[in-house]
Amino acid sequence: MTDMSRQTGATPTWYGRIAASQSMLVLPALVLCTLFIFIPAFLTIVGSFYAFGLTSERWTPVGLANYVKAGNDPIFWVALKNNLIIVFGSIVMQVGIGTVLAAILDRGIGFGQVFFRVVIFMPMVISAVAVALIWLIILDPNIGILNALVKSLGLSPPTRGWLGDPSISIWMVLIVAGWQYTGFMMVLILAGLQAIPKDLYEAAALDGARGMRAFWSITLPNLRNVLLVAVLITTIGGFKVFDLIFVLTGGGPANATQVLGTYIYLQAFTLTNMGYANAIAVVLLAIAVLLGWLQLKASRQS
Amino acid sequence: MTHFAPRFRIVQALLYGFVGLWSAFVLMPVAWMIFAAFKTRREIFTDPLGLPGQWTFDSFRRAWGVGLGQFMFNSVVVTTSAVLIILLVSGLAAYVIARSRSVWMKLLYLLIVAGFAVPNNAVIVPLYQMVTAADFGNSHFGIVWVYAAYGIPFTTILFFAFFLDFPRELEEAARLDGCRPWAVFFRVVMPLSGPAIASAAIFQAVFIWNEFLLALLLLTQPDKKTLPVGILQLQGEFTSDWPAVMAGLSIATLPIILLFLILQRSFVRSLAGLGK
Amino acid sequence: MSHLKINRVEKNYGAFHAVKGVSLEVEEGEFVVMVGPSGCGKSTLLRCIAGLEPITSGTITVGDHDITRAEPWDRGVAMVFQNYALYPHMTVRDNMGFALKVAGRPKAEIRAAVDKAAQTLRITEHLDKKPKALSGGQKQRVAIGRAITRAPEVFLFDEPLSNLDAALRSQMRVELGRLHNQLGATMIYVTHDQTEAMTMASRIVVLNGGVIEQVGTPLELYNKPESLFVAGFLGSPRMNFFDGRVLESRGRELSVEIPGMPGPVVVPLDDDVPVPQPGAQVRMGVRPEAVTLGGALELSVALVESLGRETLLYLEGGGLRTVDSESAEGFVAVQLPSQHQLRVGEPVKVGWDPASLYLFDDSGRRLATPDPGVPGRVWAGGGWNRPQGRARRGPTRLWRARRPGAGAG
Amino acid sequence: MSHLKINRVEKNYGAFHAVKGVSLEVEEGEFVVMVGPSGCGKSTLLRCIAGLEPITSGTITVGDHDITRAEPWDRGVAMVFQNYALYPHMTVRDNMGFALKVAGRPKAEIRAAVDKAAQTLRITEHLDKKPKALSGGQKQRVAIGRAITRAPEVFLFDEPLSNLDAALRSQMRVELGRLHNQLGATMIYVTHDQTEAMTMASRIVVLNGGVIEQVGTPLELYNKPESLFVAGFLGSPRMNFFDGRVLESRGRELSVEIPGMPGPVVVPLDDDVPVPQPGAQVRMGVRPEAVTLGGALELSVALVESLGRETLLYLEGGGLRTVDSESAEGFVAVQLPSQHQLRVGEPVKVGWDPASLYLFDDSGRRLATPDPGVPGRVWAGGGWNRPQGRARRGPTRLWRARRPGAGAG
Amino acid sequence: QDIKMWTLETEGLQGFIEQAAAEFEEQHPGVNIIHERFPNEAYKTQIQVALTGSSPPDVFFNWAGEDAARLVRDGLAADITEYGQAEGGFAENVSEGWLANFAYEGSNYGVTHEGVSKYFYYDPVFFEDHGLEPPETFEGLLQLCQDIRAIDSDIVPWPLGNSERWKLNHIITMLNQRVLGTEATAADYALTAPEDELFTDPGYVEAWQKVVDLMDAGCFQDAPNATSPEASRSMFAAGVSPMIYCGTWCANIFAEEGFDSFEMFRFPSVEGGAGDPGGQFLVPQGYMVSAKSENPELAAEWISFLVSDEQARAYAEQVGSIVSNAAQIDQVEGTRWFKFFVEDIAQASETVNVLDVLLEASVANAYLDAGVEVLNRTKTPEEAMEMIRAAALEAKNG
Ligand SMILES: Nc1ncnc2c1ncn2[C@@H]1O[C@H](COP(=O)(O)OP(=O)(O)OP(=O)(O)O)[C@@H](O)[C@H]1O
Ligand SMILES: Nc1ncnc2c1ncn2[C@@H]1O[C@H](COP(=O)(O)OP(=O)(O)OP(=O)(O)O)[C@@H](O)[C@H]1O
Ligand SMILES: [Mg+2]
Ligand SMILES: [Mg+2]
Repeated sequence: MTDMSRQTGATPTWYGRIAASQSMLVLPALVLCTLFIFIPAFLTIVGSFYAFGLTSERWTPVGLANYVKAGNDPIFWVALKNNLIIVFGSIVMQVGIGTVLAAILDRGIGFGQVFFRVVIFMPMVISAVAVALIWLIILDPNIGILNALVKSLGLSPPTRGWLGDPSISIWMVLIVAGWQYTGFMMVLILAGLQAIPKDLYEAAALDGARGMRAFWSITLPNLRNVLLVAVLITTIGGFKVFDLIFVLTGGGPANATQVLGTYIYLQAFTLTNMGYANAIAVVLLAIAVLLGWLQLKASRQS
Repeated sequence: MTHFAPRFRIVQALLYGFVGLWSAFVLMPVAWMIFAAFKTRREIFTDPLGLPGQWTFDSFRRAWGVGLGQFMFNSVVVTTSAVLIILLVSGLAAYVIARSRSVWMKLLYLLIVAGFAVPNNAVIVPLYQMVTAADFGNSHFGIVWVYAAYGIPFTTILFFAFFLDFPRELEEAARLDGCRPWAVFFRVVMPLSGPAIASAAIFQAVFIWNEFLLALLLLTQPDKKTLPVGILQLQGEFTSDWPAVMAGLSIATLPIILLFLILQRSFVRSLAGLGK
Repeated sequence: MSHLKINRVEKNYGAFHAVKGVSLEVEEGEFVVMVGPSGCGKSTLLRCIAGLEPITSGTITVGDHDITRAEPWDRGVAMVFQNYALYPHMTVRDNMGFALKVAGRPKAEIRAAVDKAAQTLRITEHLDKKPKALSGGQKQRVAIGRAITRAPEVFLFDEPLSNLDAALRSQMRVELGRLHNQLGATMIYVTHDQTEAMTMASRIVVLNGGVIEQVGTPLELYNKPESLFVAGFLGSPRMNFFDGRVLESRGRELSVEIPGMPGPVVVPLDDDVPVPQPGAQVRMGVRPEAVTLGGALELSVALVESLGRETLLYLEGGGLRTVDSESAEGFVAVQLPSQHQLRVGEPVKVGWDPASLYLFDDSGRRLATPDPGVPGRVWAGGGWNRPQGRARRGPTRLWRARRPGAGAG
Repeated sequence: MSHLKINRVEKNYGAFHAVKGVSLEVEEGEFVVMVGPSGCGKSTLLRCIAGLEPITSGTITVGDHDITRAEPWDRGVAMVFQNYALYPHMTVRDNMGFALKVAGRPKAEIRAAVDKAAQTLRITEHLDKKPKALSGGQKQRVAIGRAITRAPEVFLFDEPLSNLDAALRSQMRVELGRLHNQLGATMIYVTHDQTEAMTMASRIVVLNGGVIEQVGTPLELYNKPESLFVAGFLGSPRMNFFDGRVLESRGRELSVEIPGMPGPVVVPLDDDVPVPQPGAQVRMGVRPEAVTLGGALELSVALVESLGRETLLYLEGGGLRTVDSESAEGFVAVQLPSQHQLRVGEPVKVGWDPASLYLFDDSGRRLATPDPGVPGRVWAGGGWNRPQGRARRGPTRLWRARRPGAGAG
Repeated sequence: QDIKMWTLETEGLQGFIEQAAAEFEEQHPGVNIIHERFPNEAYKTQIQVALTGSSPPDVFFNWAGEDAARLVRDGLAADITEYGQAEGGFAENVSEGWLANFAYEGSNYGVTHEGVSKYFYYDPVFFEDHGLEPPETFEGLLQLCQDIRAIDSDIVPWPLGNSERWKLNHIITMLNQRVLGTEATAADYALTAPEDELFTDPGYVEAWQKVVDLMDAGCFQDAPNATSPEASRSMFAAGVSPMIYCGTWCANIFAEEGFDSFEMFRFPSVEGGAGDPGGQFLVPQGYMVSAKSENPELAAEWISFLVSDEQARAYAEQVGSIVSNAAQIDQVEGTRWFKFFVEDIAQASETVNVLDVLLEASVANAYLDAGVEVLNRTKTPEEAMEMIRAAALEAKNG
C-alpha cells in the first residue's frame, strides 16, 4: 500500500482518464454501501438520541440519556466485558493455538500436513447456526456426550450444566468459537509461515539458533504482520459475534453470556427499547470503526 | 526443509500428538452429528456415546421433508448471485481507486473501509425498514443487494491491495497491444486476479451462505428461506426429534464440507494472499 | 528525413524533472541504445515515446505523424519490458497474437503472423505452452515475438536482457543483432550494460540526469568522449583518472603535474578546445588497456585478476592514486591482453603513450582525447621526449600495433 | 595438513544422486571456487559442508575435528547466501551480532566484533538501518559481515554476487579479494560466473553432474583443461570447437580432417596421452583470442561486436561450422584486442598457431593442449610447415608477443 | 387479492390452514391466502419488525397480553369491531369473554382462536407400581418428589427444561396465582400500583420460595437452566421421568414419541394461599389484523371464517386444541386427553394468563431472568424480587 505515494503528483492520461470518466465505475459500490450501510448507520446514530419503541412511531428526544443509561446498566457492562473476554480469549485460543498448530504443520511434522490442515480448517465453512445447534446438544446436561464423556472418566460434570452455569457458560462459548475459527487462524498463519524464506532458518542454524530459539528470533518477528492481521480479524470478529451466542445461549443464563450484539437484539426486539438499543449499537459501531481504522493503519505499515 | 536428528523423534511424536488431538476435537462433533442422525430418539437419550444400532435413513427422510432441498437451492441462488455482484462491483471500484491519483478517491476508499467495520446487527432496524420499504422483503433479488453491500467493503479492501501490487507492465503491455481501459480490466487484470477473486469469492460465499440475522428477518416465506434459517426451523419443527435435527444439520453441512474438500487446495492457497 | 523525431521533450513528475528537454532524431532502421546511470531518465524517456507517460512539453513524431498525444496503441510502437510482462494466463501463441486479436484481425492472419515471428525467434515448439513453463531466455524471446507480430514502426526495449544470466545474455545479444539486421526495423534500446551498448548500437545516447550527454557511434563515444562522465561510463574496468594541475602550456601541448607522478606529464590537446591557464585543475585519464608494461612509472601489484585471455592488474604506488575508480583504494587498473604470472607486492614498471591520454577540465569537458590513428610513443618519465606538435589524425587503420615489450622510449 | 578435508562425500536425495563421491582437500587460507553448470551439485556440496544437509556417506573434517555429524553452528563455518538471507526484522548491527548473541557472549564483545567487521566492510554508517533500507551491494556486505563476526574457520559463499548488477559485481569482486587477503581465512566460493572464478580463485573446482571434473589453478584449467567440458566451460566467448576425423599420425603430431577446412590440420599431441587411431572422431578447439587476422582460412564477417578495447568477430565460412558454440549458427568467434572497423559480409583471412590448438577424443578427454611458452607459427593452410617435433615447454614468459600484422607464414 | 398470514410453527396447523384456505378461496374468488410460519423464539421479533415495515402480514397470530396491547397503542393493529359485528362475523361465534382478550377500550383488535393450558402429566403405571397418587396440594407435590427420589435417587421426578427461560415462568405464574390470588397481583402486573407498593407483597417472595422448596425436594434434575424444553419432554416421553408439567400441546408430542398412556392432573393448590385453587392456566391466542393491511375487511372475514363453527371443529380435531368457538366441541372426534382438557377447562373458576405475555416486556424479562437465577441458586427469592421490583419501577416511570 506504500505505492500510493509513488503515483502522486503525476499528470495523468490513462489513469487520469479512469479517474475522470471512469470514476463512474465506483458508483455501484458507493450506492450500495450508502444505501445499506451508511444510511442505516446514520439512522442508528440519530436514533440513539431518542427514546422510541420498536413499534411506536413517536420519537422522544432524550439527548444523551440513552448513553447515561448504558453507563448505569450493569448488563451493558457485562456484555462489554463478555465481548472483551471473547476477544482476548479468542486471541489466546484461536491465534495462540492457531500459531502453534501452524508452526507444527509448517516445520514440525513430515507427512499428513494436508490432511490435518483440511480437517482443522473445516469447521470454518459450517454455518454458525449449525455449529451452535450441534454444540447445544453436545453440551446438553441430559443427553449430551460431553456429560457422558466426563462421567465415563469418573469425573462429575458441573451440576448446573455447561451452558447453565453463569461462571462456565462464557468459556464454553469461547471453546465453541475456538472450535470453529482456530483452523482459520491456523491456515492464515501457515500461509504467513510459508512465506518466510527458508534460508533465514538456515542462516539462523549456522548462527546457532534452532528449535525454540529460531522460533522466537526468526519466526515470530517475521510473522508479525500476519499475526497483526490475525489478531485484528479476531478482535473485530469478537465484537461482531452474534449468531453463535444467539443460538447457543441466547445471552443466558441470566445475561451471563450477553454480548453487545445480543444485547442490542434483546433491547431492540424483545424489550423494544429502540433508542437504547441504538445507543449500544453506536458504542459497538465506534469500537468496530476504531478497530477497522487500526487494521488499515497496521496493514499500511506492513 | 531441514532434517531431524533422532533426538527429535520424541519431540515429533509430541507434535503429532498435539495436532492429532486438536483434529480429534474438531472431528468429534461432526462425527457425532452424523452418528446421531442415524440413531433412534431413544438411543440418543439412553446411549449418547455409542454407535447407532441400525443404519437407517429415516431421520434423513424426515428432515428432508421440511424442505431442506428448497432451502439449499435458495442459499445457492442467493449466495452465487450476491458473490457475483460483489466481485464485479468491488473489482471495478477497487481498480478505479487503485489506479486513481485523486484525493477524492482516497477519501472514498477510507469511507468504504469504514463501512467494513459496521456490524449489520448494529444497524438492523433502520436497515430492515428501508429494505421492506423498497419491497425487498421476501425476495431473493432484494436480499442479494443487501448481502452485496455488506460484502463490498471487505472485498474492495482485498482487491485494492491486490491491484496496487498488480504488475504495472502487464497493463502497459496490454495498452500497447491496443486494449482500451475496459479491455485492460476484463482481458488482462481480471483473468490474472485469480487468487484475489478466489479468496474474495470464498470468503463472501462462506459469509453469505451462513448469514443468519438478515435472512431471519427478511426471508419469511417458507419457499424463500435460506439454510441457516431453515436449519433453525428444524429445531422448532421436530421439537425433540434429535435424530431428524441432526440429519438435517448433516444434510445442510455436508455439501459445503464436500465442496471445501474439493476446493481446499485453492481455498487454502488463496488465503495466503490475505496474510500479506 | 529521420524516422523518429524527439523534439525538446520534457517530463516532470510533480516538482521532479525526470527528462529535461531531450531532442533526438533516429533514422529508419537504426539501432539506438540509451545508456546512463540509474535514475537518469532512460525508462521515462522510453515510456514517453511509447505513450505510457504523457509528456510535459515537446513533440514526438514517427514518420510524418505527430504522435505526441496519441494513444499508446496508435503510435506504431512496440515495447519489450525488462521482466517480459507476458500475460501469464495466455499461451505463447495467444500472447504473441493478442495485439492482432484486439485489433480484430482475422484468425488466419494472426496465425500466420505468429508462426512467422515464432520461426524467426526459434520458439515454434513452445507456442502452446504457458509463459511459466518457459526459461528466462525463451520468455524474453516471446516478449520480443509479441512485439514483432505487431510489425511496429519502432521497437522499444527497456533493459530486456538484464534478468538473464551472463551466458544467455551474450547469446541473446547476438540474436537481437541478427534480428535487427533481418527486420531492418528502428529500435531504441535501454540498457545499463555497456557491453550491450557497445556491441549492438548503431548509435549510443548517453543520458545523465535527464539530459543527453553525448550521442554517437560506440567507437566515437569510446575514443572521443565529450565529457568526463562519458569517458568514465564506457569501458570496464573504468578509465584511470588522476587529478592534476596545469603547469604550463607549450603550443597545444600541456604539461600537467600529477601528485605521485615522478615528473610532469605532457598531454597533446585536441584542436578545438581552448588552452587552459597554468594552475587550472584538470583530470587526466588513461584507459587500462593503454597502460603498457615497461616505462618509467614504478608501481607495485595490489591485485591480479587472470582471466585466461587477459590479465587485469591493479597497481598501487606511493602517492599516485586514481580518483573515482572502481576499487575504492585508488589503484591503477591495467589490462593486458595475455596471461601473466605476477605476484601481489611485486614491483612493475608501466608507462603509456601520451597520445592515448584523455584530459578534462574541472567542469568535466574534454581537453584531450587519444588519436587512434597515431601509434604514440611510450612516456618515459618527464620532459618533452616527443617531436613537437601532435600528429594530425591519419587514415584510420584497422588496428593499432601493440608493442608490449618495448621499454622506455 | 590440509585445513578442510572432504572425503568421498555422497549425497542422495532419495533415488537422485546429487553428489557422487567427492573428495577435496583445501589448505588453510585458500580461496577455492566451485563452478559447474546449473544443477551439478555445487550448492548441495556447500550445504553439506555447512551441515544444512546431512550427507549420505563420507566424512568432512575441519582442522582435526571430524564435523561430519556436527550441528551447523558447531562446525566453525559461516555461509553467505545468494539472496543475503538477512533477518529483515533486525538492524544491521543485530544481524551481524546475532550469532554471538545466541552464543551468549557479553555485549561489549559483540559490539566490538560488529564494529570491527563493519569497518572492514565500510558499512559503519549503516549499522542502525534495517536491511530493507540498504542497496544490494550493501546487503551483500552485511551478509559477509555476519559471517566475519563469527570468525569462522571456513567461509562458504553460495553465488554471493549473482543478484548484483555488473558494475557492483566487479567492485564486490575486488573487495572480496581484498578481504580474503586481509583475513587470510579459508574460503569456498560457489559461482556460475567464470570471471569471478578466474579472478578470485587460488584453485578452481569444476563440478559436473555431482563429480569433480578437474581441480587446479585458474590458469591451469584455462590452459590445460583435462576435458572438453572444462575447456568449453571457461572462456567467453567459448572456445571454437570443430568436429573432425584423424587422418594420420606422424610421431606425436596428428593430422586431422575438418569439414569446411581447406586442408588437414596438424596438431601436436600432449606427451602423456595415447596416440589415437586414424579414423577416430576428435574435436578440435581453438580459443577466440588464438585466432589471428591473416592466415590461410578465408571466412566472412557475420557480426562485429566492438567493445572499444577489443573487438569480437563472428565469422562464417562455407562448410566450416563450429559445434556447441554460443551462436546457434556455428560462427567462428574471434577476439581481437584492439579496435577494428569491419563490415558485415566483408571477407577476412584468419589463422592460428598449431601450438594453440586443443584436441579432445570422442569421450571428451584431452589429447592436445597449447603450450603457452612457445610462440607458435601461424597456420597457413595444410601441410607440415613447421619443424618436426613440438618444442618442449620453455621457461614461462610474462606474455606472448602478438603479431597481428603477420601474414601467411 | 392476497391475504398474507403469519402464524407459529405448530404441528398440524399447516394442514388445517391449507384446507381452510382452499375453502375460503372457493367462497371468495380472486382471493389468495399466503401462509407463512415461524419458530416460536423468532416470532415475537419478527412480527414486530414486520409490522413497522411497509408490507406487514394482513393477519397475524398473537398472544393476548402486553405485546398485543402495545401494538394497539402504537396503532399497528386494526380495529375490526365493525367487521365482527357484520353478518357471519366472528362476534357471532366467539363469546364476549374470549373476545375480551383482544379488546381494548371497547373495540376488538383481534379474535381469540384458542387457548392453551398446562397440566401435570404422569405415568400411571409408575405411580401404581410404587403406590403413588397425584398430589392435591403443594405439600403433596413436594412429598411426591421426595417419594420418587426415595425409590431411586437417579430418577428425576419432574424434568424442567428452562434453557429458554419460559418453563419456570409458567410455574411461577401459577404459584403467584395460588399464593397471592388474582386480585392481589392485578395492580402490580398492570404497573398501576403506587411506587412504594409495587411488587412488595411478601407473597411474591413466598412464591419464589416455593420454587426453592421444589428444588430442595429434589423435584428437578441438576441443570434445568441448561436443559432445553424439548429435552425435558423427551425425558418424560422416554419413561426416564414419571411426571412433567407441560402444555396441552405436549400431549400429541408424547403420543407421537410413542408414549400415550399418560394421565393428567392440575397444578395443586397451596395451603393458606389466597388464590382460587380452581384457577387454571390459560393463554388465549388468536389473530390480529395489521393496521397497514389494504384489505382489513377481507382479513377480518378470513378470521371470522377460521372461528366459524365448522372450521373451529375441524381445527380442534386436527390440532387437538381448545378452540374459542366451543359450539361444536361435543361433536369433535378428539383424543382421550382432548376430551379431558375441554372438560377440565370448562370447570375452571378463573383463568390465569402467563407472566411473560401479560407483563410489560422489561418486567417480564426481569421475571424470566430471576427464574434462571433462582434455579441456579445465584439469587435468593428476596433478591429475585428486588430485581423484579427495580425493573417494574423503571418501567412504570420510564
Ligand atoms: N511515477 C513516477 N513518479 C515520480 N518520479 C518518478 C516516477 N517514475 C520515475 N520517477 C523518477 O524519475 C527518474 C528517472 O526514472 P527512470 O525510471 O526513467 O530511470 P532509469 O534511467 O530508467 O533508471 P534505471 O536504470 O534504474 O531503470 C528517477 O529519479 C525516478 O525516481
Ligand atoms: N532438496 C532436494 N531434493 C531433491 N533434489 C534436490 C534437492 N536439492 C537439490 N536437488 C537436486 O540436486 C541437484 C543439485 O542441486 P544444486 O542446488 O546443488 O545445484 P547447483 O549446482 O547449486 O545449481 P545452480 O547453479 O542452479 O545453483 C539438482 O539436480 C537438484 O534438482
Ligand atoms: Mg529504467
Ligand atoms: Mg546453487
